[in-house]
Amino acid sequence: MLKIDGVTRRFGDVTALDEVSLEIGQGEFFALLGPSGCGKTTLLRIIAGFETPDAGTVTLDGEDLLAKPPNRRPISLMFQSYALFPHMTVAKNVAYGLERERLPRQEIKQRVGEVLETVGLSAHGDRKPHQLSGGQRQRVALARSIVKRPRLLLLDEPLSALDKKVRADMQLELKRLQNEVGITFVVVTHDQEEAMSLADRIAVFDSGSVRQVDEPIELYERPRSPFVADFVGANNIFRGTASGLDGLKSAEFGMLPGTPLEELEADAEALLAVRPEKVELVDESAARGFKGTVLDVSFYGGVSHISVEVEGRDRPVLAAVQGAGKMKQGAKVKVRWNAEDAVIMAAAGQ
Amino acid sequence: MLKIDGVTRRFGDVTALDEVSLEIGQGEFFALLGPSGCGKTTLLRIIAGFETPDAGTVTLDGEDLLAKPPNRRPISLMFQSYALFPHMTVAKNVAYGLERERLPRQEIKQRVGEVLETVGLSAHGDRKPHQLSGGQRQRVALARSIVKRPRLLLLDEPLSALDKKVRADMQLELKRLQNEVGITFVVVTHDQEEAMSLADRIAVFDSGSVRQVDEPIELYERPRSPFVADFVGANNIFRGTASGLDGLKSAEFGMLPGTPLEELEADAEALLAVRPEKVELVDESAARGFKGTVLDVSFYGGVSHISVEVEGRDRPVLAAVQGAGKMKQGAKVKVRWNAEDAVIMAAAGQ
Amino acid sequence: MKSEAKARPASRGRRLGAFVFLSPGLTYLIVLLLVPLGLMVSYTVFQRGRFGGVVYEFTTENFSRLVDPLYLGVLGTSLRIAAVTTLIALLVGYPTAYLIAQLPNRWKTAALVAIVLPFWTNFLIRVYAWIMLLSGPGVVNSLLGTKLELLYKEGTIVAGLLYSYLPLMVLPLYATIEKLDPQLREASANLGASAFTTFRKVTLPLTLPGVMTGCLFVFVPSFGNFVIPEMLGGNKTVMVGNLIRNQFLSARDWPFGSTLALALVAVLVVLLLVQSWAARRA
Amino acid sequence: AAACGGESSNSSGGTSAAAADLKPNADLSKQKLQITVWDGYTPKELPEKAKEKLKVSEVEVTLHATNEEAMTKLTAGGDSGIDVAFVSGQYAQALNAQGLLEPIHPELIPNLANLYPEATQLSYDKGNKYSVPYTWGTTGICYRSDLVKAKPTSWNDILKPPSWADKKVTMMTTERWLALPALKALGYSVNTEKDEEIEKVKQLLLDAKPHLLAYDDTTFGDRLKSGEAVMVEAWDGWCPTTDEKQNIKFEVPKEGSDLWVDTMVIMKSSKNKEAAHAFINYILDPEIHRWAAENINYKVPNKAAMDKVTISPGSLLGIKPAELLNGESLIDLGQASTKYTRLAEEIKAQS
Amino acid sequence: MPFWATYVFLYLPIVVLVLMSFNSGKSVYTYEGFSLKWYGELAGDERIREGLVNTLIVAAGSTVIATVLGTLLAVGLARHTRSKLLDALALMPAVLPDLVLAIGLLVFYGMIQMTLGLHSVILAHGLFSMAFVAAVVRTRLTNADTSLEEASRDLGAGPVSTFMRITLPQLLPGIVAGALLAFTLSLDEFVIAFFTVGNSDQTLPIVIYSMIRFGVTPKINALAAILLLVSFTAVIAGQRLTKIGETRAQD
Ligand SMILES: Nc1ncnc2c1ncn2[C@@H]1O[C@H](COP(=O)(O)OP(=O)(O)OP(=O)(O)O)[C@@H](O)[C@H]1O
Ligand SMILES: Nc1ncnc2c1ncn2[C@@H]1O[C@H](COP(=O)(O)OP(=O)(O)OP(=O)(O)O)[C@@H](O)[C@H]1O
Ligand SMILES: NCCCCNCCCN
Ligand SMILES: [Mg+2]
Ligand SMILES: [Mg+2]
Repeated sequence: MLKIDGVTRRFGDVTALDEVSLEIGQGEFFALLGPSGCGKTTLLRIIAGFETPDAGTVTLDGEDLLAKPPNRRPISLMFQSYALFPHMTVAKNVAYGLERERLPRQEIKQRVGEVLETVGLSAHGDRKPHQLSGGQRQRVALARSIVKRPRLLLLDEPLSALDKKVRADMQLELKRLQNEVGITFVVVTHDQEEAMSLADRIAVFDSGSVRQVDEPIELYERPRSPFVADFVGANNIFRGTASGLDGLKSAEFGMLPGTPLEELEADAEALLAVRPEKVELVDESAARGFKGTVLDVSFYGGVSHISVEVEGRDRPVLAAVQGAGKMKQGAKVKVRWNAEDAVIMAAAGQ
Repeated sequence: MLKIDGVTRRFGDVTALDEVSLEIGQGEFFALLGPSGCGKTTLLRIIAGFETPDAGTVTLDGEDLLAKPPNRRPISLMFQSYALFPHMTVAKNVAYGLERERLPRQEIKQRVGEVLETVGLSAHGDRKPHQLSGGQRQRVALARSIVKRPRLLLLDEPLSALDKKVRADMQLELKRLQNEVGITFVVVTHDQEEAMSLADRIAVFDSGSVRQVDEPIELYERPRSPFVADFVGANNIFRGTASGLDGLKSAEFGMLPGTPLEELEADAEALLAVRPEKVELVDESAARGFKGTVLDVSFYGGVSHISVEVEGRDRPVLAAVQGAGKMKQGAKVKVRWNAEDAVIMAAAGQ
Repeated sequence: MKSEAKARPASRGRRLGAFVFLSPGLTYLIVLLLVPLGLMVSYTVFQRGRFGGVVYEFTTENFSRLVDPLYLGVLGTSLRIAAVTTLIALLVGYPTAYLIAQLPNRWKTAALVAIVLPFWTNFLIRVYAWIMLLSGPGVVNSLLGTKLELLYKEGTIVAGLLYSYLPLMVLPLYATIEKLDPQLREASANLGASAFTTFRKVTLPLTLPGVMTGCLFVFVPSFGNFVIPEMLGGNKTVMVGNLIRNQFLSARDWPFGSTLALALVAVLVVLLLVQSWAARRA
Repeated sequence: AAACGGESSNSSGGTSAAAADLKPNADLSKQKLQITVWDGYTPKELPEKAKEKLKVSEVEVTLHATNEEAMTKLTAGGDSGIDVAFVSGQYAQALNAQGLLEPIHPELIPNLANLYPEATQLSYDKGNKYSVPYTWGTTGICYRSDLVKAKPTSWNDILKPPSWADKKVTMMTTERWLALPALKALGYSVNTEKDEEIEKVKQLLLDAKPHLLAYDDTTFGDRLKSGEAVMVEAWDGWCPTTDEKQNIKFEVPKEGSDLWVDTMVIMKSSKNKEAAHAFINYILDPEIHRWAAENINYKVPNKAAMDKVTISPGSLLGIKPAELLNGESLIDLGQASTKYTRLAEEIKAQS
Repeated sequence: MPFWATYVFLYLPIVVLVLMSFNSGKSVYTYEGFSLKWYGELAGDERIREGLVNTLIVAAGSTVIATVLGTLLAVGLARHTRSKLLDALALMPAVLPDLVLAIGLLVFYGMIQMTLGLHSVILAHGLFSMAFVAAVVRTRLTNADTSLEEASRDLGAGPVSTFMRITLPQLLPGIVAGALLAFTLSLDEFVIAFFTVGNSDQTLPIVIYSMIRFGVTPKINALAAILLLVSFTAVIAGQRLTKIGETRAQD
């Protein structure tokens, strides 16, 4: 439904967006993921009409969006900082958009009531925003955005201001809501976990360009470039040269098991990425794997992160295990993983 | 070494601290964990001397701390915002405390040099704080605090201002440093993961009172009250009545397996808490467990969270599995866990 | 407030600090502000000496004179002139401040300094400039070849006050408008509001504190002014300021002058109270 | 205290305390003089010349714009720091009534003998007990002979200006002179204290207000020159009759006018009273005093000086003392003066 | 275009004023040709020169008082008391009409029989300037981080050394801005000076007042042009100074 085609936007000599093209389908929950300053907000602002691209087109169901002023676009934007009107009550905030459509009072009242019910804030309609907690504010912002029944809802870092616990609840809620109201969601975030847990598809951005568009699991397990591999979850990355089907030739560790994403020339420089949870730590005496020393065991509740110092590498290898790690600091171990759990890609991409 | 005894502090009708007693040992890495507004900062400020308790005593190695003004206490406080002096260079910031002791110039220079070496900022001594990144600033603050060789170092949310990636690095660094300098650390945080990954022991606070003091794994696996169970990681909590050794009688689900933490009277109201990663989802046809429907599968990278809607419960049951969850939304499953993985506690605690 | 029952060293230090920092300024304020104002207030119940000065005999006559229609009329005129000035200043100042706040950062400062700059030349010279422009043989008339009578009207006084105090309106307005989160305006547009509706429903209500401050800053000096009515009003209009000045400088009636000054302050205090009441209700 | 008003009746200063003991031969070189005077009312080089002549250690002159300004400063503080002040007669009277003036020691001012005899019998201070006259004159109508259709002869010409003069006349703003045209037009005394007379005056002035250009004490001469005004109420000395174009004339209306006197007084607080007397004596020196007449166009009450003055064409200096004395001398009215303040306020506040 | 109109309104009279200062004719109303003679006359006017000197003395004196007392007061109010009353009191001289302050002081000086002079104006200007300095410095203090001061205490510095080494450097830009404000306010102040100055000394605004009252003269135009030039320079220099101060404080 939303089609972004060759959109470019420059600020002075910064190119915030560089020929970005994307297609987002009806009813999709789509995430824009990328590091700070990569142009995510700029893209949202162009879609919402607060920024004009230097080149490119944006259409919604075939209709040119760029020709319309922001207040005429059937799009709602939920601001990162919520942008709730501080002088209006919750109910007034939510009713604001409907009042602009000059709907009858009765209908406004009813729809506001319904949406507040949906976000669980029926009891708080008379409060002012400053009387609410962060999570409640976020829900008001959401209610205000969806009450107009926009065709497209844009959310700019909707959860970044919340603390961990509230955030987890909110993520669930967002997903539930999207299911319920069936609106197309585009959410911007720099948190890879958030993107993965929320979205149907993710576009990974870097310096104004789209690097990969994929479903979360695909993206996580088969990153197509070192940038994506590194950005999407903490990967252990090894350098070496390609060597046929299932391995990377490494100067320090010999042959490391892994699966190439694409066909690589033999002896081309390549990288191998393996996720911490795929890394197995076994007894020193084991046959396969290379040697290391446990540097630190951090219990994160649920999982423990074990960092293993390995000769020939300046960064420790990270392994994640379920539950409290049974390893002790200083223990001698062997590190290994299966070929199908590691990806090998060309180094040139970086 | 640090003994806090019956410390109470009221602000108007808010009781920020309510007869708090704690003992912290020499060389320990101790964390104060609790939700926002529970009094953590107030306690640190009392120890550092910026706040006076209404009742109670604080002694350091038997010596009354409260009688001393802040500048006479052998304690350093690292502020949440770092509070680096913006008009002084890094070296000057670090030297500030030593200069107040009127040490010879030569010695000051040497000790500043050493500590900057320790935190890896030798090359940045001449910079001003605004020329540093967040992580570097944090290290300057740390250097400034430890250069005086305090007997006790207090850290108020030392990492909350940093972003995720830097934060993980910093956590490791903090632990390494504490090992190296051997000072007693007391760190305040509202992030349960941070507390668990950093500290030797954790005190969980709630509304001005200490709820539980324990080692991380102990705390995580054997929370002694519903509050702690809920706060330390997302727990699935079930209500029911105690029923002898290894179970909770629940009206909706019959007997739920679990281990009581303490002896409970039969038929006393009780709660059962089980961690998502201990919850197993098995085929509908399995013998043990109760039925549910998969509501949502969130892939977090590494782990997936599966929420399962269960009749008779308004909140879904959360299960965590390694890797991408293979469950599909809408699948019919049975939910189960082992008795040793769930704790049963008295409901009165809440 | 804290309960500082036990005088711990920290709190004793705090009290010493309070003394060290506060006492010089407070002493100054007490001696040169409170005592003089007290004295002035006490004069309101005494009598004028026959040849000036004060006779310390109690009287309420000053207050009964105050409610004389003549003086009430002058108060009314002053209120009207000050209110009209303030209103125009607001109508001119708001869009100006708003537009300055929209400028790119490096132009903002320049535009703002340019607003304040005339303020840095002498107040009297700026009033004089208007005499030069508007008087019978003045620049305007000689350029237009007309003989319009532009000076010595209430309107001229308003123009002079406006010219003198407009920057005092623009500055606080700018400060609040500048602080206003631009996302609120974007949110409003996003919800379908036109530019005008956004202004009426979001921008204006949120900048009301700046409006209040600006109005106060313009109203107070306009209300108590005596120089501008004298120079631009051809002495044909009397404002409270002129009355007070005359009581002190020509009638030598200090008690009544003090009473008028007290009335001036009282009117301002009432207005302030009304304003803060309105602000709290909003 | 300065702030406590005297309670004496008008004329010849009841409360003036006993004269200080002054030594005619005091060493003036240890005294210095601080003088306050209207802007442009004394020669620029007066300080240096007086210092040289009197052999005092210093002479400093400060300027005030109006009587009121001077009065505020003289009556406000303790020691104003002023030795000799120039103020108009009725203000001298008020100052004396408050006990702020040093009685004049005639023996220290031999040049008093130069004064016209009339100038020693002025009603605000008969016998020059606490003030010495510096200039005197009257108030009349100053007009543009080329712009008026008829020569003004009556105060009513200003109060009810003919249509060609509508909004082209000014009156003075200081209360006593504001009232003067109406008082005289109605045939009352300029010193009247009668409420019913003042009420009538008020009506007349209120009727006149819509036809005025402005109330103006200081720049009426310029307004005539620029043609902005055609007729103004003016003090004789400030009516620019000697302007090169020679088209400005002065007329004392037939109903009569006032006699105003600007005087020199010595402050009781002065620590340099001998030098102050010597200074007044120096001013009364014919050679010095004639400067005033020749340069500021005000007549001086000094016969010896006036005899030396060359009177230029158009100058009003020719008016003789006897003629001047037709004018009614303004005196301070004490409590009743507030009636005039109120009158002026009522007129000006009317819109 | 109300935006530009505002600037036209603000600048037109001033521009005309400056243009007319180069008039060779005697009239202030009609331009007859270029000349600098009014600047010459101005330079020769002793009263204006003295007025200027007196004004500078008053401004300097009152600024010193206001800066020292205002800074202390701001620190005291922000850090050592929570009294709303004292806050209001400190702000009062800035909010009260100047005329009320002027007569209050006149009455007071009369009461204590103080001889009026430049010193009485300095004291008077110090009063309202102090309120402005305190207000400016206070905003800075309220925005400033108290944790810096606490960090200093924590590192072993006593209250005095903390004030000197941490608080004061942080406040410097605010203090400079406050002092500049005080100085310029005093330079321009007329009403209070008019009531509280002695006979013997006059400040420039008072000189200008009596000059204007005795009619318009191109000399005043010349004075206006010069004042404008000085203000321009001062404003720009002031901005530079504050900016330097700010970067210093940050660096
Ligand atoms: N109005 C602007 N003027 C100049 N540069 C801008 C402007 N808006 C954005 N930029 C620049 O464009 C780039 C992209 O900015 P954008 O806000 O889109 O990043 P982002 O991906 O949203 O980052 P973040 O995660 O930090 O919010 C940045 O380098 C930013 O500095
Ligand atoms: N100076 C104060 N005056 C009044 N109330 C205060 C003051 N300081 C703290 N409080 C109150 O005391 C309670 C505890 O505050 P404290 O700052 O210790 O919380 P915290 O646990 O550090 O919270 P957070 O995680 O949000 O920093 C809060 O309710 C707070 O509002
Ligand atoms: N420039 C001299 C001013 C003299 C004013 N004299 C006024 C006379 C009426 N009192
Ligand atoms: Mg962004
Ligand atoms: Mg805290």
